[in-house]
Parts: sequence; structure tokens; C-alpha cells
Amino acid sequence: MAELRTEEMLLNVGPQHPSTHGVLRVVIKLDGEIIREATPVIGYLHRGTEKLSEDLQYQQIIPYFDRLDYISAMLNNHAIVNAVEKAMDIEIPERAEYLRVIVGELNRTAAHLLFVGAYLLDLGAMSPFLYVFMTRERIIELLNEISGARLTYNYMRVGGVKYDAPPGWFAKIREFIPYFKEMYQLFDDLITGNEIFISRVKGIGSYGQEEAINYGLSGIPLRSTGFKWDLRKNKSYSVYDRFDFEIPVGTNGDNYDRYYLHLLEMEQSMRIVEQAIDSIPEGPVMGKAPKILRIPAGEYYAAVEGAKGELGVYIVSDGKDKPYRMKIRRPSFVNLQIIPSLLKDQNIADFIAILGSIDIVLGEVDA
Amino acid sequence: MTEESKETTVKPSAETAVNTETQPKEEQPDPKKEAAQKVLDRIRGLIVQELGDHVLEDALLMKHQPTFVVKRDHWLQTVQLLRHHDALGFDYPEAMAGTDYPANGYIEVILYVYSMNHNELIAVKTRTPRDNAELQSLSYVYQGLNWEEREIYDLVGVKFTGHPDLRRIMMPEDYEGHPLRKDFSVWKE
Amino acid sequence: MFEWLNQPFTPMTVLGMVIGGVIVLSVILLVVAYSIYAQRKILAAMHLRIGPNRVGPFGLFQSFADILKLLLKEDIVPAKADKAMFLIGPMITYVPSFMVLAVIPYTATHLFTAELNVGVLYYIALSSISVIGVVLGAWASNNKYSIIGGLRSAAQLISYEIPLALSILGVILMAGSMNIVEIVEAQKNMWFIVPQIIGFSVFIIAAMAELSRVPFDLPEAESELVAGYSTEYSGFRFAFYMLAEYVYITAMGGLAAALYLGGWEGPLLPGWAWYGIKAGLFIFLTFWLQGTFPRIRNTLLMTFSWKVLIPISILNIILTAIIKIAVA
Amino acid sequence: MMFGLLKGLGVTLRQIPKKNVTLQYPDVKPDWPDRFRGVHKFYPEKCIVCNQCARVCPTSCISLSGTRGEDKKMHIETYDINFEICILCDLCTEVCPTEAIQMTDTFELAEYSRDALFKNIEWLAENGRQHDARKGKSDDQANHDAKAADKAGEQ
Repeated sequence: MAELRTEEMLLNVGPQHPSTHGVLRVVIKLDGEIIREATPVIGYLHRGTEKLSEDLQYQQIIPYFDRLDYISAMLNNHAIVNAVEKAMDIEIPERAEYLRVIVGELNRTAAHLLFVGAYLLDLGAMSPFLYVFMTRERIIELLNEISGARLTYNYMRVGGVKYDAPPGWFAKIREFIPYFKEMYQLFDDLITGNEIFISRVKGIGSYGQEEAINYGLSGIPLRSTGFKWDLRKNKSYSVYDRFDFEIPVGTNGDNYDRYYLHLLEMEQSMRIVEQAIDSIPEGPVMGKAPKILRIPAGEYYAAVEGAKGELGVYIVSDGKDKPYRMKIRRPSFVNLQIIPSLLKDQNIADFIAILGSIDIVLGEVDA
Repeated sequence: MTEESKETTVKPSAETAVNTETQPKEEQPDPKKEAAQKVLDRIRGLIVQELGDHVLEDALLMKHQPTFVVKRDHWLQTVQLLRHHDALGFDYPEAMAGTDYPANGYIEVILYVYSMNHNELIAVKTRTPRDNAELQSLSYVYQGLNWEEREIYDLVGVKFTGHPDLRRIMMPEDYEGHPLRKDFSVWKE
Repeated sequence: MFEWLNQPFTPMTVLGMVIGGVIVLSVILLVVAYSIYAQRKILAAMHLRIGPNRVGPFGLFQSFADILKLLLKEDIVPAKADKAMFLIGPMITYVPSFMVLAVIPYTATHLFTAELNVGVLYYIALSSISVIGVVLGAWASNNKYSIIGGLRSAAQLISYEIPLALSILGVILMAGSMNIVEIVEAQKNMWFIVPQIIGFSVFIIAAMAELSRVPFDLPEAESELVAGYSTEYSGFRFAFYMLAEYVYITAMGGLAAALYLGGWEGPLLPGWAWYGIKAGLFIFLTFWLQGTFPRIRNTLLMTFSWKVLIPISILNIILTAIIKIAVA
Repeated sequence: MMFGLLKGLGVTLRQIPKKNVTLQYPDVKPDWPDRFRGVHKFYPEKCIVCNQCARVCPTSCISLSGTRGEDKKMHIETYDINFEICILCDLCTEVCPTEAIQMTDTFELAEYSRDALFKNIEWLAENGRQHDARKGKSDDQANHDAKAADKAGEQ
């Protein structure tokens, strides 16, 4: 019998594909159903935030940061105001710090919830997505109430936050927490123990600690390897050092760990929120900050723990009211780099499971 | 490198250094700053000891941030030392950025590396002339810098020699110009 | 009570057959339309949503609006597609799906349905033709996602036909007949779900896979393969694929009711109502699973069929045979 | 082995009798909180043409012009917001010293043509009138007071 002629097939996944979470495109070379090579192509959502920032005053940049990782805009807000405050040595009122922590952790929970839902949707389960949206909606409503927008909050200011909490807001959070716990249990029952789900995620897409560090991964993709690294603890900023919370870590660095860490982190975030609303001090929410912000000439780098990992802002200032150069270290962008090596020699059925577990948002990847 | 460009690469470092170190001079010694100075001195000592005096152009504090300005030709060598030396062990690439300084005629590439063992963050930077901007690629030292370098190549226009896959990353393949350069304009004359 | 097979071939009987066929098909189309509606409402209820509610009261005419929309749409054939095959594909899938309905005995009098001596065999044989239409359509689309979906579909449907047939074999052994009507009548004393519980479990799993329903919806796998084999289809050809899928769900529900749940047997209510309830249970189960489970991994899919389901179903046959001999 | 699957089935089944959470959107409108940032409203009589809103706008979507009237005060003549590029960031209302530009809870911006997204002074003023009528003047006043209080807190 003659040798069977086989060919590699190039499959273009995206930019319009239901599971690439936006406009990511991955060109995969297939040998049968085995991926031989995967090349991510990005830039379809590139809006040039860094270039735009060079023409904007610092308070004008904040709405642009909302649109990076648009599902955790509060944390993005925190990244930019934190960077400017660190550079200018601005002290902000305690109450503002607490409010930042509360809205940030609520938003982190919302972002993680969306990951859980979208990941399960990638894996073909429809219901968790809608349950997630039910829960997330409550958070979004809380954030809407305090900031006036559902997604792009533009809530934090250099020197504090824009609004104090409206009356009854903390009470609403207190009401939300038991509801969240109930829903958390529901996700745990519905998803975590599901044998079909486990068979798709356990032991798949795993990498080691050293590889993760060498790739510069941060956030859950790094913690899933068992490396305890969370900027909230390791380079404590804001008032995170006053709260008692854990950094959950995984063991194998596989899809399952990444999924489960999202659940565990939500629990910890709610713990922080609970403590913060119990101990929030009274006082103003806006400190003393100059009307026109001018960072002294020099170079500054400051990072916060975003929903996807280390969200850093590097500012080069020449002393004017606009940055000379701004570079945003986007965690999704860095985390996505590990995809080609993870996908190599995997079955195409695992493609979506691996890609989804890295938890990227294309607004952030492309900036 | 021409004689002229060499001169321009050396000069302005002092200028930026002066800018950042002016503020807290009169005050009492800042403990944060002193600690940073200690780190700076220790690492500078190690670099000089291993690679010699000539690799460093400057070592300064950028507001508590130890920053080393490395000569362009020793860029890869220095970063490799930072990565692999036991007493340094800067194993985590945090951020990398390129900045265009048309007034000074160079492009500066800065790399923030973190040492997970020693809990130290340092910045290393180097300069390359604007026209024919070229640097050794670090993507073999830190795999995570692969895309960062591609981004700098795409947006700032620094060619990284030895990079495995140096293509545009944000802009289309056939795009002309480098948007983050200061003289870039979308309006074609 | 028509004895179709034994009647002389006269114009009157032909007319009767045509009328009977049209009635059965319209009833089935109605059932399909409302099972799609039910699917959307059930899933909506599980998601705490409202579901379709705009077309007609409670959205009752939603499915007809959808069908109408699909029929009015332009019939697009991709430029690089193999045109003849592309056009034939949906028919090949669709026609057998209606043909299998001939042996589903929804009443004790099996009005308008054939009392075939090899009913079970007829069902399995015809339903396996459908996969050819799927593969053909997928291949003719000249789309990579379609090809992967089509090949997955072929592999899956062929693999799961075996445990399906083997699990039914247990029932055939119990009843001693391949005639579905006789199988139902053999369940007068005890539904076969009781002695055939292992076979029933295998049957349900294999049936879900045969129908490409969650968790075995790999051929379509919209989050991986966009829409699998039907990616390039639009308009009424797409409607044919969808219709075939839902007709098969109804038919499989009917088969499950007949083989394991005692068919039209039941107190008080008329036979067809009992039949509808039992088939409806099966249909509800498919939607319930759809609302709960993620998709299974495709490598596991094959392993599961060949290494788990087939041995279990063979074991079931052996057990059934032993019991049968012991009882006799 | 099958326990996890059955647990999941139980979860979805338990949801069926629960109350729906979705709104029948076009019939039932969502109820936005006071701070909600929707399409702007504009009070021409309050505006002092200080240009701060146009200057602070990150997307430069506001353009305005005014003239000096008889009473030596500036009066607004044209005030346009281009909602193709407006990102509803609220910075303009934040800097406005006279609260002439504010935000309403109007959130539906879909139009059939791009030109229609270019809202002029009349449209914005009308939107303000409608919003005030909808909310009730007292309500709006309360909102305004709360905002003023917030502003005072900021300084």
C-alpha cells in the first residue's frame, strides 16, 4: 500500500470567533486534530492608549484606562491614580483608600465571575454564564450606584475618589454578601464537581513555576503554579495591609487550578470587602491635590494587582501636565504570550479550554 | 556607532539624574531612599566586578528606584548577568518600554526586572541612536520579553537583533512608521 | 385501524397513505416546533429568564416565525463549495429523519404507522443514513470548521450507534421480537426500564450522542467550531438540518418510550397522551442536560464509547440472556 | 463517579420555579440611580461660556461658541456634543462651575444616521426639560444639591 498522503491544515481562529473573547486571532497549524503550531495575532483592538495619553492630562487619562480591561475598570482606575499619586507623593484620605479597596474588590469579583461564566460557555455549558450574570449584575448595580456608570466607571481621581458612598450603599453590600455566598455554593455544586468539566480541565494546559516566571506571568496564571505572588500582599499598596485575607495558590498550574483560583479569590475579595465596610473611617473622600497635575520630571513605575495580574503604569514625565511617555504593563498582554508553547501538540479540543483559562481581555491585550 | 552619536548618548543622562534627585535634598535622610541607595551600590558593585567598569554609563536613583544605564553594546551581557548571577537573580521581567527622545537623538529602552528571591526591583536601560535603532534581543533571556520587544519594534522602531520573530504586533504588517515616535504623524504630507 | 402493509395497491389506499402521511408529518412538525419552543422556555426558566414572549401569546408562535424567517432567507452557496453535494447534504440528513417516524407506534392502534416486523432494525438502519448527509454537507462546504465538525460527527455517530444498538438488543431479547408494537405489548406487566436499567442508562447516553445533544454536541460545538458542519449553511437548508435534528429528538423520545417505558400503556389517559408524556420526558431530559452540562472532550468521547459503553452493553446482553434462561 | 453530574442536574432543576430576574426591556425601563451618567442635558441660561468643559473633554467632542451680550456677560450661542465620540466620562459636568451641563438618565442613543448623533444646543436643552419633567423638579433639585454637596466635599 502506498504511503498515505497527509497534509497540515492551517486553521484561522478569529478574529471573529465565538471563543476568542473579543478580536483575538490565532493561526493554528493542525495535523489531524493535533495543534502543531499556534501563532496569536493581536492588534485588532489597538486604540493607541499609550499614544493618546501623551496628549492628555492625567485626569483625562482615567476614562481611557476604564477601557483597557473593561470588565474591571475600577482596578484600572486604581492603577493610574496610584501611579500618579506615587510619583507626586500625594497622600489621599483614608476613607478614599477604603472606598477604592471596596469598589476594587467588588469589581475584581465581577471580573472573576465573568471569567467563570465565559469559561464555562467556552466549554459548552450555557447556564453558568447566566447565573454569573445574575450575580454580577448585583455588583454592577452597586458600582453604578456609587460611580454612575455600569462598566466604565471613571470613579477614582488623583487625590481620592469622585463620590462618597451614597446613603444605604454599605447596607446594600451587606445584603449582597449572603447572596454571593449562596451563588458561590451554586457554582461550586454546578461546576466544580462536574466530572465532564473536570475531564476537560484537569491536567490540561499546565506549566511550571519557572516557566511562568520567565514569561513574566502574573495574577492567577502565575499563582496557579503554586507561586504565592500577589501585589496586594507582596508590594502592598493602598490599605491592603490592614485586611486579613489569603492568597490562594494552585499546585499544578493547569486549567482546573486557574478556574478554581478564580472562585477562591472571589471569596477572599468578599472577605476584604466585608472587613472594609466594617472598618471604614469617616472623613472626606478627596484629599489635597493640585488642580493641574504636574509630575516632576523623571521616570516612574507603579503597579497594582489588576483582575488579570500585575497592572503597571510606567510614566516618563518632563514636568508638564501631560506624560511624555506612558507605558502600560497589561497583564493580559504578557499572559497571552505563553499560549503558543501551551498549545503546542495539544488536541484542538483543548484549544479553547486552554485559551479560555488564561483569562484575557482583548481591550487590555491590544491597549 | 558614529563618533557623533556616541557623544549624544552619554551627555543627557546627568540631566535627568539631576531632575529627579533635586527634591528631597535638604530634608533628613529618607529611609526609603537610603535602602534604595544600598541596593543600587551593591548591584553596581557586582556588575562592575563581573563585567568591568565600562559597561555602565550611569547608575542612579529615580525616586527610590535603582536605575542602571547600560552601554548599548553590553545590553544583553548585562541583563544576562542580572538574570543568572546567584547574588542578583533578577528572574522576573516586569515591564519593558521604549521612549523616543528626538531632542537628544536617541531612543531609550527601559527594562524593569524583579528578583523573586531578593525582593528587589531594578530598572535597566540603554540607549540607541534614533536612526538605525538597533539593540540585542533579550527574548532568549526572558521569554516574556518576546512580545514586549515586538511591541517596541512596532511602535517605537527599535530593531532587536536575534529576536526569533520580529514582526509588527499591533499595527498591520504593511504599516509605515512607528506611532510612538515623537515625530510621527498620521497626516501624510 | 389500517393494515397498510396488507392492503391492495389501489388509488384509494394510495390516497389514504398520502393523507395519513401528511397528517403524521404535520403532527410531527407541530411537535417539533413546540419542542423547540419548550426548549427555549425550559432553558429560560432554568436561567431565570423569560424566554420567547413576543410572537403571539407567551411567544407561542415563535418557532413558526423562526421557520418563516429561515425560509425567506437567501439560499447562499459558497463560491468554492461543491454545489451539487452542498445542496443534497441537508436532504440526505432530513429525509431519513422523517422516514423513521413510520415505525414509532404512538397509539395502541398504530394509526398511520407501520407495524414493521423489523421496526427496531429499520430505525437504526435509516437513522444512520443521516450522518452521510452531515459529512457530505460538511465536506462540500469547503470550510475547515465544517470539515472538522463533519468528521467528528461521523466518528461520533458511528461509534455511538454500536452501544445504542447493543443496548436495544437487551430489550429485543426480553421481548423476543424486533417489532416495536410487540415490544410494547411485552411490557404489559413490567416496563423494561426495570429489568433493563443498565441497558436504559447506556441507551440514554448513546441516544444523546446520536442526537448530538449536550454533552455530546461536538459536531456543532459552537464555541470551538463556530457551527460545525452547518457553518456555511443558511436559510432553508440550515432549517432542514435543524429540523432533522429536532425530528430525531422526537423520534428518539418515541423510541425510548416504546422500548423502555411501556409505550402507550398507562391508566386513565388515552394511549397517545401517555405516549406523549413519556416521549416528552425524554425530550425534557435532553433540554435539562443541555442546561446543565459542559461539552465532553472529543478524545474522551471515543474512549467512552469503545471502552465503557460497549463493554457495559455487552455485559447487559449477557445478563439479560442469563435472566431470560433462568426465568424460562 | 456520577455524583457531580447529578448535583449539577439538581442545581438547574431547582432554578425553574424561581422568579425571573430579567426585565421586559422596552416595556419596562431600568431604574437608574441618581448618579447615572447618561446623555447630557444643558441649561443655556446657566452657561457662562468658560470653555472648561470643552477643554477637559478627553475626546474633544464638545464644541461651543458664545458672544458677549449687552450686559457684558458671555451668552452661549451654539453648544454641540458629538455622541459618536463622547464617552460619557462625566468630566465636563464635573468641571462646570455653574452646573449648566449635567447628565441625565437617558441612555438610548441608537440612531439611523451618524448625523443624528450630533446633538446641538436645542436638543440638549429639550433633553433637560424632558428629564426634569420626568424626574420632577424637586427631585432634580435634590440631585443637584447632593451633587453640590459632593463637590463641596471634594474641595
